[in-house]
Amino acid sequence: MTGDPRLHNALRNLSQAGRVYVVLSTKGGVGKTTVAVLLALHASRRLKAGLMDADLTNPSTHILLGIDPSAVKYREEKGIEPYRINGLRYVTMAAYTGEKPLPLRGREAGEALRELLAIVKWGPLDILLIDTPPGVGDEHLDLLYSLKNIVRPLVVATPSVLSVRSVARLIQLLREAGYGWIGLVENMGSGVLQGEPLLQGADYLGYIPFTPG
Amino acid sequence: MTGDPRLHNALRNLSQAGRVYVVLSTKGGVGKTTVAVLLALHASRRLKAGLMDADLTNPSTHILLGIDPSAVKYREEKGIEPYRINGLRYVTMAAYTGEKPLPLRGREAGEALRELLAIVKWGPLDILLIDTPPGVGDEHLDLLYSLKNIVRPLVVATPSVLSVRSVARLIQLLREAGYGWIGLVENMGSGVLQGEPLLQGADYLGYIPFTPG
Amino acid sequence: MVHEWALAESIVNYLVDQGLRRIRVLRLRLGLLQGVDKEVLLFSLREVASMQGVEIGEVAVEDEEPVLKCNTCGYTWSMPASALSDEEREAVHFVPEAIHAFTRCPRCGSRDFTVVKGRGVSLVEAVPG
Amino acid sequence: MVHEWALAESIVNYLVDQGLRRIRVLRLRLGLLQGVDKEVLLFSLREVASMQGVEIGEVAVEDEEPVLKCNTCGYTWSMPASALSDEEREAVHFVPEAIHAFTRCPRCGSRDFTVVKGRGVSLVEAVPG
Ligand SMILES: Nc1ncnc2c1ncn2[C@@H]1O[C@H](COP(=O)(O)OP(=O)(O)O)[C@@H](O)[C@H]1O
Ligand SMILES: Nc1ncnc2c1ncn2[C@@H]1O[C@H](COP(=O)(O)OP(=O)(O)O)[C@@H](O)[C@H]1O
Ligand SMILES: [Mg+2]
Ligand SMILES: [Mg+2]
Ligand SMILES: [Mg+2]
Ligand SMILES: [Mg+2]
Ligand code: NI
Ligand code: NI
Ligand SMILES: [Zn+2]
Ligand SMILES: [Zn+2]
Repeated sequence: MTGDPRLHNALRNLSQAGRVYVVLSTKGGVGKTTVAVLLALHASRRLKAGLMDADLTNPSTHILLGIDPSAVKYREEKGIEPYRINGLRYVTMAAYTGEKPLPLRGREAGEALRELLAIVKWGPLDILLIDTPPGVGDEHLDLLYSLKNIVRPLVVATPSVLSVRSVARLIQLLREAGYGWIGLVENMGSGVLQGEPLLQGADYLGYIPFTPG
Repeated sequence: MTGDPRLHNALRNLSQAGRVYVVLSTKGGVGKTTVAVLLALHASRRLKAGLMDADLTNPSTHILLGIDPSAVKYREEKGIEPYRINGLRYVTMAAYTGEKPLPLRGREAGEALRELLAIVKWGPLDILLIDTPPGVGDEHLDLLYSLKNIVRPLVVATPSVLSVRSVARLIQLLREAGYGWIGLVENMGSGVLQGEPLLQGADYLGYIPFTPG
Repeated sequence: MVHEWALAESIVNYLVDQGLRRIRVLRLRLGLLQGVDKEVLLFSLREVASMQGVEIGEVAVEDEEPVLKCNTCGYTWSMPASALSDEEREAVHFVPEAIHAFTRCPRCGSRDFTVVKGRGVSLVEAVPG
Repeated sequence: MVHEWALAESIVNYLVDQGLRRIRVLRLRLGLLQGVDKEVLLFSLREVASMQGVEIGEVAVEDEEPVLKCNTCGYTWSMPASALSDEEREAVHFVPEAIHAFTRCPRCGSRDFTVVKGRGVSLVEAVPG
């Protein structure tokens, strides 16, 4: 862990959040946000579940949850408490920036995420889903390397050649970083990725069919 | 223009490249790479056309072009000369890093792009397409603000609510930055975005239907 | 207790993880952009430290005025708090980078700028002993 | 002419855009990671300057050994050129950030590191006159 005190607090805060899944894909548009929201909502029916939108410059979980970001308020209690939507604990940068564009250089996106990770008190949770922007930038490097002992990577891929080739590189990176378990969710597909040789380094969890609308 | 000499050379190099289009979308998976490659191939039949893959950490234009990145070599001539695929002049970071993962923090992605923009001699071109990663990071801020007088934004959107809402923010950002012309390409759609009120700030250019395979 | 508590926790937990349990002098820099309440921060620091069994002697806090620099035209300017609405100031209080949604370069209007000084709380030095 | 020409062009074009057409002393730092050929760079600099009507007096070049720092465990190390294959060295010669595809932190294996010193060519100072 490097010299940033916020990462040291992030470790404590996230260790209260049960199983912490970072929803990832080097590719955009494969369904990270959709999978993160679906899993969080599903989990929140039976478990204490949380959802964090770490796609700070282009947050879209609030759109899938159908809520207006200006309605999202956090109570201050030795940090900030997530917003409650029925049972789901929810944190998004959009609560602060609404629908305004937030162009950030990578370093600043990393700073903003570290700040949130340091101050959000998830309180006792069973499971936390963290939605991320596409690619592997500052946010991902902090989560995947500096918080390695606390997060579980959940990779989302579609059956398209572009997505498979680029997710294969991501899985290689995660294996090399020492991740024993790498969850793989096939989205907008029908199970073809289960046998996909390029993705054998991951633990195939199942597929979500293409469901328009 | 700030104090980075490389941006000053980028200005000269890009001014030799005719109309320079930056293919953009805050969303991933909307078809930036597909549109950039299609337009570049189409243009290269009649015009001197170039394609630059500025998605340095997750390059995929070489996959759509069907070429092995290790075959892409640049001749040195007062800088580097783009690789030729029939008539198309082509530059990709994958020529240097192949299929290896290249996790870069935003600052480093910006550094690498500035380095390429400073040394690539596009030579007289009629048109250059620059494919970019999703979002608005260091690469985009350099292209859209520091090289504002030389680039034309080409925004790609799909009819989905997530894409429309997030592209609307991008268009607002571009208008505010003073871009009079903002090209909008509807991909995987059938023309519905032409009348979309949220996207009125852009110049609708047409749509590419969903064509599987 | 307000959120400054978590800012104090970050510092104490960092010290704990570095095995620094007795500090003679703790030097902090307080970037004013974040508008952190200094008294509450120092109070929280004492409380959290004692809860974690960390002894801190003197705490020296250096305020730092915010300086923003435009990456497009090079212009630098200081960010008076008055330039923000209450809601914007609160957002920046929790996540200083929210400033990029509220402010542009006064000279060229670019949103590509960097907070080069005065962002928020930072640990400058922890002198053991 | 090799690609160092374009590195020289960047410096001269920057000076031209700043209206600095007569330079008494030009101070450059040459980060050795990029493995730039100093003689060719200086030769190109003279040629491009004369072509652009820029007069440069003395050129002072300071070499800088590369230092890499791991953002995960804090380890710092210097990057001997021998650690790279020919192909990798060439890639780094053109785009130093390619290093992130070829190297990992020797202590913890992380790919999250920063080239804190010695990346490549940088303009330190241009003393007019
Ligand atoms: N299983 C699915 N069936 C149909 N459309 C889907 C499915 N999953 C995602 N989508 C659509 O695909 C687009 C991209 O999804 P999103 O979750 O935003 O991807 P990402 O977060 O990876 O960019 C959205 O318009 C979403 O509605
Ligand atoms: N018009 C289209 N019809 C069908 N599939 C498309 C179309 N355009 C793009 N795709 C597919 O959608 C996925 C995302 O396209 P891509 O160009 O990689 O988007 P981006 O570069 O914006 O992430 C790819 O699998 C691509 O093959
Ligand atoms: Mg998403
Ligand atoms: Mg990125
Ligand atoms: Mg793409
Ligand atoms: Mg980014
Ligand atoms: Ni507070
Ligand atoms: Ni060279
Ligand atoms: Zn400016
Ligand atoms: Zn390390």
